[in-house]
Amino acid sequence: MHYIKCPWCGLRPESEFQYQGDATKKRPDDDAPIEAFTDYVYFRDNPKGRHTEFWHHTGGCRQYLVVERNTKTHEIASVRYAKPHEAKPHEAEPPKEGETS
Amino acid sequence: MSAQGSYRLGAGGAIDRAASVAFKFDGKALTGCKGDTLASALLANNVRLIGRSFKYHRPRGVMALGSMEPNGLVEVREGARREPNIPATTVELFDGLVAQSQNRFPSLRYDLMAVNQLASPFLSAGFYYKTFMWPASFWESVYEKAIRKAAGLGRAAGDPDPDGYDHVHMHTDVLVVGAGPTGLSAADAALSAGARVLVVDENAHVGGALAYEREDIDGAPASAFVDAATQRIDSHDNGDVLTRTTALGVYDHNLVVALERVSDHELTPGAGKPRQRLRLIRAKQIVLAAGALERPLTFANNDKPGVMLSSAVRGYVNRYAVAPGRRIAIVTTNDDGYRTARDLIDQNVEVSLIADARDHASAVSSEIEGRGVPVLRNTLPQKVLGGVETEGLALQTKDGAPVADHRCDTVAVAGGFNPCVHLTSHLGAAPYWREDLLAFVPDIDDKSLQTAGACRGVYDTRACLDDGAAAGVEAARRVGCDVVSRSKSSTVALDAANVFEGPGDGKKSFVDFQNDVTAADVRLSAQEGYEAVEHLKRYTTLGMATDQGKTSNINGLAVLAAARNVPIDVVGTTRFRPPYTPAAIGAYAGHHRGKEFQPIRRTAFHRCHEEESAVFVEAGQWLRPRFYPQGNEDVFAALKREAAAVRTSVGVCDVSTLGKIEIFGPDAAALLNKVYINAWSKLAVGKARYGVMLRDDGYMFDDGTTSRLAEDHFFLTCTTANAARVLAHLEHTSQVLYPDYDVNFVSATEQWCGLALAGPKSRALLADIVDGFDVSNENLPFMGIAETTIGGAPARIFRISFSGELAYEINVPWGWADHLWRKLRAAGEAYDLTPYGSEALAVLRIEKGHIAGPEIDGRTMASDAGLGGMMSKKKDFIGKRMALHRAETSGERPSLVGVKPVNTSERLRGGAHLVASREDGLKDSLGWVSSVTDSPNVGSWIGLGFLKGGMEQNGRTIYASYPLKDEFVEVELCNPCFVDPEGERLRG
Amino acid sequence: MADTPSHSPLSHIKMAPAPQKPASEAAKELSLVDYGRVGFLYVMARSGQAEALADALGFPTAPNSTKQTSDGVAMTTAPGEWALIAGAADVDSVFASLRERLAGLGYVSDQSHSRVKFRIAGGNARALLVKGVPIDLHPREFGAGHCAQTGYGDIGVLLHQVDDAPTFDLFCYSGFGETLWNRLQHDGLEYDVACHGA
Amino acid sequence: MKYSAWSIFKEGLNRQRNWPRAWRDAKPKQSYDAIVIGGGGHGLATAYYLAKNHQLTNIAVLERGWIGGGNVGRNTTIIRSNYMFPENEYFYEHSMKLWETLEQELNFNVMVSQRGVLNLYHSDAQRDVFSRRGNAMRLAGVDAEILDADGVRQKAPMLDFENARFPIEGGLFQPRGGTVRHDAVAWGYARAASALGVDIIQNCEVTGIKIDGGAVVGVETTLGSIRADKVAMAVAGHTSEVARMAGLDLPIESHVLQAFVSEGIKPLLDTVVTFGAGHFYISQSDKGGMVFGGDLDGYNSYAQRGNFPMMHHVMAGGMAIMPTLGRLRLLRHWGGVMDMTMDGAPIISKTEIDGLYLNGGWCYGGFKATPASGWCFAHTIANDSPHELNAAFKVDRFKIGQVIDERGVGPNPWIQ
Ligand SMILES: Cc1cc2nc3c(=O)[nH]c(=O)nc-3n(C[C@H](O)[C@H](O)[C@H](O)COP(=O)(O)OP(=O)(O)OC[C@H]3O[C@@H](n4cnc5c(N)ncnc54)[C@H](O)[C@@H]3O)c2cc1C
Ligand SMILES: NC(=O)c1ccc[n+]([C@@H]2O[C@H](COP(=O)([O-])OP(=O)(O)OC[C@H]3O[C@@H](n4cnc5c(N)ncnc54)[C@H](O)[C@@H]3O)[C@@H](O)[C@H]2O)c1
Ligand SMILES: Cc1cc2nc3c(=O)[nH]c(=O)nc-3n(C[C@H](O)[C@H](O)[C@H](O)COP(=O)(O)O)c2cc1C
Ligand SMILES: [Zn+2]
Repeated sequence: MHYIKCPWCGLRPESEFQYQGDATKKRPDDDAPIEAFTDYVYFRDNPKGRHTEFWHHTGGCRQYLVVERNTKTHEIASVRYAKPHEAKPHEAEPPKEGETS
Repeated sequence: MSAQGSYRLGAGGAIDRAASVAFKFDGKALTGCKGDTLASALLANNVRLIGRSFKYHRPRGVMALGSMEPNGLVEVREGARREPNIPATTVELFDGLVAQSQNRFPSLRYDLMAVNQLASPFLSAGFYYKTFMWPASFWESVYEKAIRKAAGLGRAAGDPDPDGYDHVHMHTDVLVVGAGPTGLSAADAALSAGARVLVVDENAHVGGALAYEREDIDGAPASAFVDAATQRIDSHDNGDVLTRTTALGVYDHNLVVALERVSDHELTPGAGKPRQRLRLIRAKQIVLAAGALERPLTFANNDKPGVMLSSAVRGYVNRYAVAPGRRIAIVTTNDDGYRTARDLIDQNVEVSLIADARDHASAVSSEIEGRGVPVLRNTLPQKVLGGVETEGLALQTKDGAPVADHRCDTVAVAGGFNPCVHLTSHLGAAPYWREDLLAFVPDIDDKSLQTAGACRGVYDTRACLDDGAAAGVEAARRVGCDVVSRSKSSTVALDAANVFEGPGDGKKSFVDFQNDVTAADVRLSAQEGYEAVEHLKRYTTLGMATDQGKTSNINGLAVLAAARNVPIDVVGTTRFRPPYTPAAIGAYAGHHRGKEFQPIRRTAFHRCHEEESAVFVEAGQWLRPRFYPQGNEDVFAALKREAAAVRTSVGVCDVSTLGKIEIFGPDAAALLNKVYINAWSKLAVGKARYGVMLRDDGYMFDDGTTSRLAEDHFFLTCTTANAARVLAHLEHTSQVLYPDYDVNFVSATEQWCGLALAGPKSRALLADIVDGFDVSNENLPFMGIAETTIGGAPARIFRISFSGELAYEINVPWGWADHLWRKLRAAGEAYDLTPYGSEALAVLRIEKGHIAGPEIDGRTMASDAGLGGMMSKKKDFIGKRMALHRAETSGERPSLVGVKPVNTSERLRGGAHLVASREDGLKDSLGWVSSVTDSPNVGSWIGLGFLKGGMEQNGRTIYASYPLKDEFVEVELCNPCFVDPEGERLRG
Repeated sequence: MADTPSHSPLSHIKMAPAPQKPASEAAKELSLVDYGRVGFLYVMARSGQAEALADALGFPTAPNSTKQTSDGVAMTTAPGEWALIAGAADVDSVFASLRERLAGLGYVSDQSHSRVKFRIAGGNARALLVKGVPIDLHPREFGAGHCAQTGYGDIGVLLHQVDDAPTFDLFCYSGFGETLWNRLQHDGLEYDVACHGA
Repeated sequence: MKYSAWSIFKEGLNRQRNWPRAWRDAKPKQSYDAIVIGGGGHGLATAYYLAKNHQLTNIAVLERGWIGGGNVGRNTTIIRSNYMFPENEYFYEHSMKLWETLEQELNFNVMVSQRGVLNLYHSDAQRDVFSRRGNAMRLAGVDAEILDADGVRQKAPMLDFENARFPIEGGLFQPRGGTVRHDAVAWGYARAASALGVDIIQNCEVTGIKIDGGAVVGVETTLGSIRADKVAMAVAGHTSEVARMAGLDLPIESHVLQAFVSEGIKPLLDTVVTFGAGHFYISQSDKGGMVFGGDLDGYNSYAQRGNFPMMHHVMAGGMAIMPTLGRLRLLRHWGGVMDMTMDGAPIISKTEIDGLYLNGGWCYGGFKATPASGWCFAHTIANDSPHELNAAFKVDRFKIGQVIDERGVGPNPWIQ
């Protein structure tokens, strides 16, 4: 089970989150060519390895988080808010050896 | 001779002889004692034949101790609690236990299906892939039926499981799996270093292998160490030892799922207790101290009742004071056979012979030989002799010289050890072969998982203690405790012969006992090219039984390696998967079953509806009134009466389940502009507007009415089904797409409960209940809103209509629901106020041509639903470009139409296809009918649907084809709005 | 027919209020109490105003923390968002006053009716809670004054540890109130949970 | 050697000495007319039909591990042709027809068991949606029946008709649907293809696709480089990774889907049951194990294992609809990597590179497609143009607004 260290709520199980897919795609401006929209909507890098993706903490603080996760090992390299917040994040202790997130 | 079994020894054991336990096996009443397993009690009673094998129906008995048992499977308990395929070695004996043998007909001793053995030359691995192909239709009707009936061992209970299960979330610094010497030592060390520690062990007892041995630690019996360590850990605030708890699987990020068998050692669970409890353990560090399992040897008839593992024979004698036989021969490749011999002799059980595959003596072998046991070196077992049970043993020297047959009733087999690497492999790591240990050992160098003790090939108890302590200290250090690392024990080469199989063709030499896979099957598999180890497994089913190859895998690999003529490490292992031992599906489901499958959500008016005898229906997790039967009305009568009341007087309907979201902030209107296809900036305070949302790909997502309560405060409503998704969508838009927007949301679905008051008399009724508010058309026009009070209750009143009638939606805070309902019912008497449910609501909205779930099914574009005109050209909104693009490229799309049968007595059905003629096939289908109702207002069935060409075809007749019921109805295409198309009623 | 809102989704179940007991005794047993509706105000800061708002209202800023203020207990629930628990009787006046004080800083929404409060207390309170709550409740990690927006089983709850008895308050959506209550009652059976009205 | 009752009898007496290898153990040649990447069901079927229907025999299947080790070897074995959109329905029905004669075609018993597939519905609205699908099937000449609750009870009496959270109202039943012995499909196609001259090369991973002047010229592999005029990809969950070697950008995400099997028991369930409202489906294998599954775990993944939340959900779904499962024990569970397209429909297509063909995007339903997929892909490769059955499954449909989104959830494969 993935445990994601929400910058607000702390370490929480996957079941509290709703996955929201690839976070590298940016919604094009209204006047961009249609190819930009089809690319945004349908096409995915889908890497085997590090993937930057959204997890929505629906069962907690309801923040969209940007998570860097390895799609092969499921290891999580980093977690941050999608929308930057000025408020203090969760006491960020240095991750101890063996802690995955 | 003991009353608790004729094979019970006079002394010793960890059983409570004073406490007799009565149980039944195959209908026969027997007695064991407290502390027995079903297996030990059966052996004590000289019941050695306890089941029949899978394919050949060969007689089988107990072979092992604990959860590794491949052979001794029985059905336990009765009725709805019956469980198939349970190893008798894992069943703790309790008073009233009922067990039965399985897979036999008519009886265990005389099983007719044993004729399969005669056919065995033709039932070799994979035989079914090569036959049963002719004639084609015979597979399901004849062959498969027979195969299915023959397959499977036990029977499932026919009835729902009556017992409960629950789940518990646990967190710990260090989880230790296995409470043997290694595990206890690891836990002890980690705990003293300051870590939070949890130990789990699958057995009812602690001590692991030591519980079956007569061994000393530091000059005292091992049990003294075990008890003291357990006591130390368990009594510590930060320590816990859980027995009867199996670590089933290791999942990502150090989640270990463990199963505690809370009540399985009792007849029924105690009050308030679950039968089993799943423990979801999130451990920062895991120490696997799971021990090693002894493996058998492969030789003919090695599956007969009476053939047992050497360590098991010893364990039955030591722990249960049961002699597995009267005259026991031992075949061994290492010193373990001699340890067994020693404990047997000490208990005065005859050891008739030891056949050792090694050519040399060892300290313990000399000791045993010195005590008068005949030892044959360089000797391999060839065949077990006997009928149903073991009567003797045929042997050969390693170079093939014959040895005289030996008479015995039991054969103890010691083939070496397989470290319990299973859990290390759940996340994908493969073990590697150690020639010095003749074993696969874990190759895991994980920052959060360590193995220790016998589980990594350290077999000496003293070394296990040290190894455990080192692992415990290391785990504590990794979670931040201030400790000094200790060094791990080194493994010592096993003095063992490199032998896995005895001489012979292997046709009756079983590798996988439970699945009846022989050495010959393995060789055939290799011969036919199924030589990758995973092919071997799938072609022969090796290792696929309930024991998942705990006894069979390595021996199978050895035969395969020999057949392929490669070293065993080239062959490799198959992958272990969770669970470590089979675990009840009910336990995984936990509390979630039956009605509790998903939580039930009730509206504020739930009790009011109950008082009105509503029939409820599920709407997602919500319960909503479906209709309110009067007398013995059925659903059709009730919905017609309810719908008619709305059209003629006034009805009331609970609409609380609609999603409601308060939106605050200066950018609230800008946000709505992004998510809705229509424009919001100019909506006046105090007004409501209908809006449609699209997905990114341009299809319709949701619709609803949103009101402006203040310049920077909106109140959005959305469909019941999409409520959660819409909130997430708004959050996505504001946090991800447009993080600069200054907006806030709060879900208000349960703050406000809502009733729709609909019908020509709704205004009059409303006027009667509001606290002096002017509800005239001028003051509260269509799409107007009012914030007022009703009998003191704060109320928001929205002049909106789903039914097409003059209608209002009244929202009051949840706690005022009863109050509002009663007030309406009292005042409503004068107007014949009728509560209506979701069925009547559907009638009304279909009559009005309002789209709902069946129309907005994720494949509909706004333009398909006749809402294309709402799309603002002036602004950007989500889905805009894709919708416009698709409209250009995807040709003629079906769009919304109304349909009614030409012959008004005919019935329409949702899901019918619209076709031009009876001959038309799927490719010619022009559209479909999405919603239908028997309209009281129109006087016939009517429907909404989607049709290529849409409303341009108004007036044309085509056919609604429903071949599932052989129905073919001529229908006229018409305006989807069947009632008041000009909208005079709702605006009046 | 009283002109006051009903107190709880469980109003139809008649439950006696908890008997008064010496604290030492109460601490030993496990109790589950339905408080029904309490004052529950949801406060949200405008962009960039979270700290100013917290300063102005004396709200806590650290995640998962709570603070007693003159308006009630404020709990942080999300960046720039708080739940403020006030007495049910005061909620209207607190709401009105907050609206004024929040001008330019943020918004407040009265959510008192959307939630119900259940209280779990006594020696086995944690043993009961871990049957549904996935987070670590060990006193090293979660103590008196902590709060967390999480779930009990599938039902979202705002969890607040009130004291070291330990006493925990759970706030859940009203629609799930009855379901959560039944579930807690069921899960507490093995600890002889005593269930009461407030 | 031809497989038959006679050969079994003969070899039984002959101590099984003469059974030959099921497929030749081939080593790669320097060059082939066509190379199929991926020794799964689709790759092997493609090779077989290339040889059988199009007489292309100088071809090889390159498999990075052992054949059948991918999704064909780990799926829940359900076959059906119960689709609603014509693009899907005709294609899957073609597959069903091929299944019905596959044993004779391959001389290998793949145990096609047409025991019926039953989709439960729980409301009138759901019945209408299922009816639309059932009627589509019937209009396409395919078997389908709509059952009420009593009809369902007859097929599966052990379902919960009393206490279910979502009471059973009825079901859509396809009698010809059923199950197939999954591993045997890979082996059967491999054996038949090998007999026609196809090289089946295991432990040979493709690491690069060589392109010259906009046309494919061969592949790089762990066993060296191999020339080929045509290269066809059929690598399922690894489609994005392999296509990337040719610079192709795809509308695909890889997700993990779990499957579960219980201990073997005597016959309990005679049909395939899907409980969509609970995201659960189940059948019983010929060996006696209850084989069941649910939804995707719901995050991008290339790991062949799942996690606990979905596992829990699946078990709960099982208990909600079949409470007699409670005391049955889970024996094993595993995962597979699914190539999820953004509209849920597959791709069998030419690509923008000459001589490079793409078969993928099978989502969680590609096993039942195996024969038709191989058949159509072979046609597309041999003729450099699609068959009418797969014409709609072109890769560029996403760029031109012609998605085939039968599920209607949009480009979010993780939404259930
Ligand atoms: C749990 C589960 C349940 C399912 N249930 C069903 C079901 O009931 N019904 C149904 O119809 N479908 C089902 N499916 C889907 C179905 O299994 C797949 O869609 C289908 O098997 C995919 O086609 P394939 O057999 O060719 O794939 P695979 O068997 O995965 O074949 C692809 C092969 O390509 C190989 N490969 C990858 N990269 C390379 C490389 N670089 N070089 C060489 N070789 C490579 C892989 O090793 C693999 O062997 C299920 C899938 C799963 C995982
Ligand atoms: N003489 C030999 O050559 C030899 C070989 C092997 C072991 N041994 C002896 O065995 C002992 C080994 O000690 P140890 O502590 O390493 O192992 P152990 O076998 O004593 O203890 C391991 C324990 O873990 C339990 N277990 C295994 N998997 C589990 C799971 N998934 N969940 C819960 N419990 C699980 C087992 O049932 C067992 O109780 C020593 O006393 C050693 O001398 C000796
Ligand atoms: C239909 C089907 C039935 C299965 N039955 C069994 C079984 O009876 N015993 C078993 O151990 N595994 C069974 N498996 C699972 C396989 O052992 C294996 O886990 C699966 O094919 C995935 O491979 P992997 O675990 O090696 O990755 C079955 C798999 C499928 C697809
Ligand atoms: Zn959070």
